Amino acid sequence: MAELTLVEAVRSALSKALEEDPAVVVLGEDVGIDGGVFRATDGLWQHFGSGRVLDTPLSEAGIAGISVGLAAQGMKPVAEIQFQGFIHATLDQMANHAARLRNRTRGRLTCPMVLRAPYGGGVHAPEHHSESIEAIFAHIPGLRVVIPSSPQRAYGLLLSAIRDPDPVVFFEPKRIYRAFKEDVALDGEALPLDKAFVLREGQDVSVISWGAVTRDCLEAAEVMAGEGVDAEVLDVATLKPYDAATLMASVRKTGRCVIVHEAPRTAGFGAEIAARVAEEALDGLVAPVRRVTPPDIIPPLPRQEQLYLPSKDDVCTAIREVMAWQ
Amino acid sequence: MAELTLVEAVRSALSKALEEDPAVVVLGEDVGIDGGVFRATDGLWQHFGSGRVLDTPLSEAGIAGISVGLAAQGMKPVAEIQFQGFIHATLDQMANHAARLRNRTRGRLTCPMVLRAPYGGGVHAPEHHSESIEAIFAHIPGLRVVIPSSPQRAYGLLLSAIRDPDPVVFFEPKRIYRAFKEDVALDGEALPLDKAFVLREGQDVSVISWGAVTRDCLEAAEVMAGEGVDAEVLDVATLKPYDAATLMASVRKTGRCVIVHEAPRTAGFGAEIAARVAEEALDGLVAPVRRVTPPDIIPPLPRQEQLYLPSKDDVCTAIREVMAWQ
Amino acid sequence: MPLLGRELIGMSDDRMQAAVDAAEFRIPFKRYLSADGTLADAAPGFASDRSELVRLYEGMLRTRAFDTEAIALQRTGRLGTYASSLGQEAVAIGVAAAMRPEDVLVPSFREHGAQIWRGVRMEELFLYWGGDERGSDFSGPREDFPVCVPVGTQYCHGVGVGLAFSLRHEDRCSVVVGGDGSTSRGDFHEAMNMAGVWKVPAVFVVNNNQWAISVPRAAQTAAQTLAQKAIGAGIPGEQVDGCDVIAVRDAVERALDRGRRGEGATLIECLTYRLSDHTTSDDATRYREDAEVSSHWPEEPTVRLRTLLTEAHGWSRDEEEALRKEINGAVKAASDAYLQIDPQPATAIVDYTYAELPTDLKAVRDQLAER
Amino acid sequence: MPLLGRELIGMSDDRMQAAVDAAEFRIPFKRYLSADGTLADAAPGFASDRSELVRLYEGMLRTRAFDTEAIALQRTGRLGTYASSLGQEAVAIGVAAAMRPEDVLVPSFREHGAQIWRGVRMEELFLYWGGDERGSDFSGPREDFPVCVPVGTQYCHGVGVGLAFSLRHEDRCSVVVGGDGSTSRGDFHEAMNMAGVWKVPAVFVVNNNQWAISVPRAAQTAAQTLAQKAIGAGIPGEQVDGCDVIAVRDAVERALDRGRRGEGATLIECLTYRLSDHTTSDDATRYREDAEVSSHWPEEPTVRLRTLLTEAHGWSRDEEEALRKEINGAVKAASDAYLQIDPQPATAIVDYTYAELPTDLKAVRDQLAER
Ligand SMILES: Cc1ncc(C[n+]2csc(CCOP(=O)(O)OP(=O)(O)O)c2C)c(N)n1
Ligand SMILES: Cc1ncc(C[n+]2csc(CCOP(=O)(O)OP(=O)(O)O)c2C)c(N)n1
Ligand SMILES: [Mg+2]
Ligand SMILES: [Mg+2]
Repeated sequence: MAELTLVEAVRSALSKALEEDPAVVVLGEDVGIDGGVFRATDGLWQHFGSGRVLDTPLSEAGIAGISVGLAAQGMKPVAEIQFQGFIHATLDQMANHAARLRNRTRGRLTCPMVLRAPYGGGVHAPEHHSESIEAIFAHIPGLRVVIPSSPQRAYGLLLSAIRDPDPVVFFEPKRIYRAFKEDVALDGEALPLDKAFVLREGQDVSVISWGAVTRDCLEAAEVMAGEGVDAEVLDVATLKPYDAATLMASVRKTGRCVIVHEAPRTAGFGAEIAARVAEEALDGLVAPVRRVTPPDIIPPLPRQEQLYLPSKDDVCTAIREVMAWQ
Repeated sequence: MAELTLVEAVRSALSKALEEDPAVVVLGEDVGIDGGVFRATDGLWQHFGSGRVLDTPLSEAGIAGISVGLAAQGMKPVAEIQFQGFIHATLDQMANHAARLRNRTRGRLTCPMVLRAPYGGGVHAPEHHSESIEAIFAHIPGLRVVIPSSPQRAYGLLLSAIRDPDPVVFFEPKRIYRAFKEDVALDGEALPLDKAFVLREGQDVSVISWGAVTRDCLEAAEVMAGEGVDAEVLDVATLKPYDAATLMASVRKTGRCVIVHEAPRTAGFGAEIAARVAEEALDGLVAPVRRVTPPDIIPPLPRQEQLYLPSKDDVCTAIREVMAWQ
Repeated sequence: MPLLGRELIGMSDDRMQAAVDAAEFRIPFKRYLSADGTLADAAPGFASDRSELVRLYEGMLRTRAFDTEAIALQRTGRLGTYASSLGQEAVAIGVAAAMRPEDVLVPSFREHGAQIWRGVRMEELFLYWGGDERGSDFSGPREDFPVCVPVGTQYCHGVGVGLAFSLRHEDRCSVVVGGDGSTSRGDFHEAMNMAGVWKVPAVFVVNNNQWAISVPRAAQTAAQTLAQKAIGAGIPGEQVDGCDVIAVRDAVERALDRGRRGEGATLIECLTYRLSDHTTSDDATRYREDAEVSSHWPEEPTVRLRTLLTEAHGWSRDEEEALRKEINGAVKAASDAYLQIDPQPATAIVDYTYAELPTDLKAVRDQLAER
Repeated sequence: MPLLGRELIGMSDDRMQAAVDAAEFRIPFKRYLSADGTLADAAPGFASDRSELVRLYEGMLRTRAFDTEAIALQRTGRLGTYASSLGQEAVAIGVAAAMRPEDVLVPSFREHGAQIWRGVRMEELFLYWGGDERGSDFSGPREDFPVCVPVGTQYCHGVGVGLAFSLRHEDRCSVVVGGDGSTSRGDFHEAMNMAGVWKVPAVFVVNNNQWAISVPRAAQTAAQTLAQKAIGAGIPGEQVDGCDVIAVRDAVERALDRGRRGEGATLIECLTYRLSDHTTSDDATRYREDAEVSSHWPEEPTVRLRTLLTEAHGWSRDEEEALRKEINGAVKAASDAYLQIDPQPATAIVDYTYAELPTDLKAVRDQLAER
């Protein structure tokens, strides 16, 4: 048991995986001696050596592509893309190869790789450093998309991702890399890749999110508790495939659904959950679904970033709105 | 006025655009002497010369990237990606540059480019030739995403796309490239980039789709008419930004909504429309929304492709299901 | 040895001068068997071994017969779009003959010859091109990659495979094959560069058949050779006559030796000519002259090897006929076997998406199972 | 002239031999001003012109002063993450001085010096690095690209810009700058290759400062020089001492001349050294030795030019002081002006997404306007 930040939990999971499975290799830009620009791989190169932790050239497409080759050979590459804003170049390899190697070869070759990247805004980062494009990956059959929202879940989910026999895209909310600490059992216990987490039970409204904004949702729930509203807060955590059963059960129970994410609204992953509500949980729904998201705009540079990100207040407002329906 | 197939209408629009605006250049793999592998640019190189119609090296990322440079200089590049399955490599340029050059420079530089690609299945094509990933592009702020479903709309919408001052991604449903002919007025009249088309008016259920499957929806509507069901069929046509007003008005009128698309279900663009229904058109909705889509799987190779694609019968089944609710 | 940039910048000032050469490079070209069937003295040892030559000849003829049958099947609606390797058989066979079974082939979509040589059954290849995924679940070289359609993406796979070998200290190499067009893709360069940095045991073979669909070699790149694209990655590049199976095999063997010795990757450009259309969907008369095609027939690889066999090794008309008969029989048998293969169950469209099916897909599968 | 592959394959058989060279290349290296301030005889004309040298010197000092102020602003919480060009000022200034106003600069994120030389105001640059989009709506070179953060993506833009010039028969060139790390990206190669095919008037300048964050040049590529990466694209590549502003300017001028003459693109590798951290977010002591950094200080570009000015042109202490005073005053004034700039209205986050706002965004805008 250790008190860890989210980024420390990521590092602990990587370390555990390197230890337990000789097929695991960590690779990416600056993941070696520098320990990654967010220090997620700090000390791993020193401990495990350059045969297990590889600094790559500045080649995102290549990093994904060689990971496919490594994985087809039974290695378990865990590749880091330095920021999600630079992950687009991997999409060709991820969609056209990683996601379908098993299917194309009827299981003869498989692709047990993990592609990690910090994502999201709120850290006053330069241009192209605040993107949130999880929905794009969640649309690709054959991939898993996982987003932890606490140190414990980061540790357990990353271990599962690495142990999983299929390709997993793992997005780490950088705004909460160091925002808080949590006791993490470093016992190598993995968390399931097909379960949403109920972070707070409640009867009146289901607040569904993932990543850094789950924290704002929890805070909003506390505020709303003061106003007599009992919100249930859910962390989707594994967006692809996602645990619709748990989410829909909650919405059926509360009759109200607020979905919160950091990505632009249109065709974001919130749409998928709302669609599922419209298909499966209409019965008993007492209010329209509300999505709390940025509008369809480019993430602004730091000075106006706060106008873009959904805030605790935005979540409260949405909850109040859906509570107004009876 | 001429009787044209969809691919001929595309060619006519390209020809018209090359004629009317010297800034227009057509570029891509095999678009020159060969006229494109689907013949969408047939004869253009011969007529307009190699200063207007450029065969490029086999470099999708580069095609998108140089189009950004051309467009920033006030040219109007109309680039072809030979199949949508190979468009992933353009995403970095499209999302990180094309979509945001205007925003990044507060309008100093702009990006009036069009990226065309045939998309979708149903033509017994080889591996990687049947994808349908419009939702990925529709999630990117700053882009327009346009998909015609008839020769007339292909002509009018492509002209608008080329004349538009912002980047437009234009996906051509290859299954209906030559499936039927339509009278097209070759008068250079453009169609709006923010309007959904009501292809068939009806009172009982709104059937919403785009691309090749609109044809199956229309046929399904005819079948259902025989069963006494009056279906309204809508073609979204411009997915980003999309005309939610027209779609929601229809759903509010009919109280039932069936969404049909060729892309895998999860986080497909159908989710966005269903989400909007859950937000804005719940009132008066008498049945759960239904999405008729393939499951979350890789498009199968030709022998099993028909198991993947939504069919007229699938649409009928969905309509019958929502009609069962009163 | 070229000077390194870093050494230069620290170069003492008395040696300072306005212009020196930072580096020099040469791209060798090799051919052992000329178009008229003459063998050069410098040819490698196996080129004098009759049985080796017959093996190579047989491989090329089998490839051609396979292509012929595939096109016949396509023309009669029993196969999908197909890419023939007519005129380029020496690349596939030279590559495959140089490799060891435990090496891994990462092909593009025009190396049926290499796949067959390595043990992929012809009916499996027909099955793939016939639109059935089981064709990529082939027997024989179980670790080889399937056909790669997205041009150029395969190079990185080869680097990953080779990197796995070197990380595990295995005495194996990967061999990637691509076309002239594929050298314009960024991933080709990223792959070579990474292979250079890590000295990955990988061999990159470019089948420069002078065309990428309608785009001729000269419109694909201004580089005088494609082999010189290795220079930017700091790995050796070499050009061979790709219609000379001896030169191809020799070059790939030497490159594999380098890889196994821990000296890293190599790029080999094979100069060939695409005698056929790009695929069965293509009509090459739209963009190239028949005369150009005819002018390349005299260079094609099978005739020149047969001339050598005949003139230097007494290859007889009877032997030729017997061989062709055997091959045609085998191809026909494979074709018949292919046409007999039962369809996949409907559930197969779902079954291989993940190792374990997620809930939603399980439900889909159950529905499909009921059909 | 190297032989072309196509010529080779048609080579008559009597010339056939086991091995010839298909092509040969050399990468020249140029330096005119040595680290001790000595000028080579072969130096270009402008290198004897006092006022030209002073202009270059001034540009480099201004760049350094700008960097210093930017870091001070960052350290005091008034600027975002910032990438200094310490030690690499000769690249920015050499490039900018060689360009004409009507040429277009496509920078990466370390060429403030070039941007300022070309007329971008320092307060605009502070504004950009301070997290405000208006900093990229700069005055002066209105057609220049803004800073490019996604490494390597800018090369293709430069090719598009140059292609526009040549399609319109304009007598202009684009100049793209990137780092050593950027040469590993596929788009760098795709860009050079296309520029080669179409003889695009573009100049690619690589500031090889030996590091890409923590990755040293030797781990970035096995190529002996980065200039040789031009060879694969069939364009000339050249290496210069990037701490010699005369060599940089001369090389870029010659490349621009080539471009204007219709001879196409050129790659220029400038050997420099990153004397600072990667950015203000980086701590380079984690991965490189102080001793390495110190060993490069004697090569830095300003001192050697000052030595030349002093020894050959009687540059005085007074002149030096006056210049520094002027520069520091201008930088301070820009910094003050930057800190006075009013924030953008909330609606600005929406306003530039499209030329005309779609319905949904109009509604968002209206809400923001009410704040
Ligand atoms: C990334 C990508 N872009 C485009 C295509 C369509 N396409 C298939 S083959 C081909 C030409 C390939 O040329 P080359 O690499 O020379 O190989 P060859 O066909 O001559 O063997 C093209 C453009 C593709 N399959 N993949
Ligand atoms: C495509 C991409 N990948 C990663 C990054 C993160 N990053 C920013 S600068 C940098 C290193 C760049 O090195 P180099 O090209 O040598 O330029 P330098 O910083 O030395 O000027 C990296 C990895 C990025 N901005 N873009
Ligand atoms: Mg070719
Ligand atoms: Mg650098």
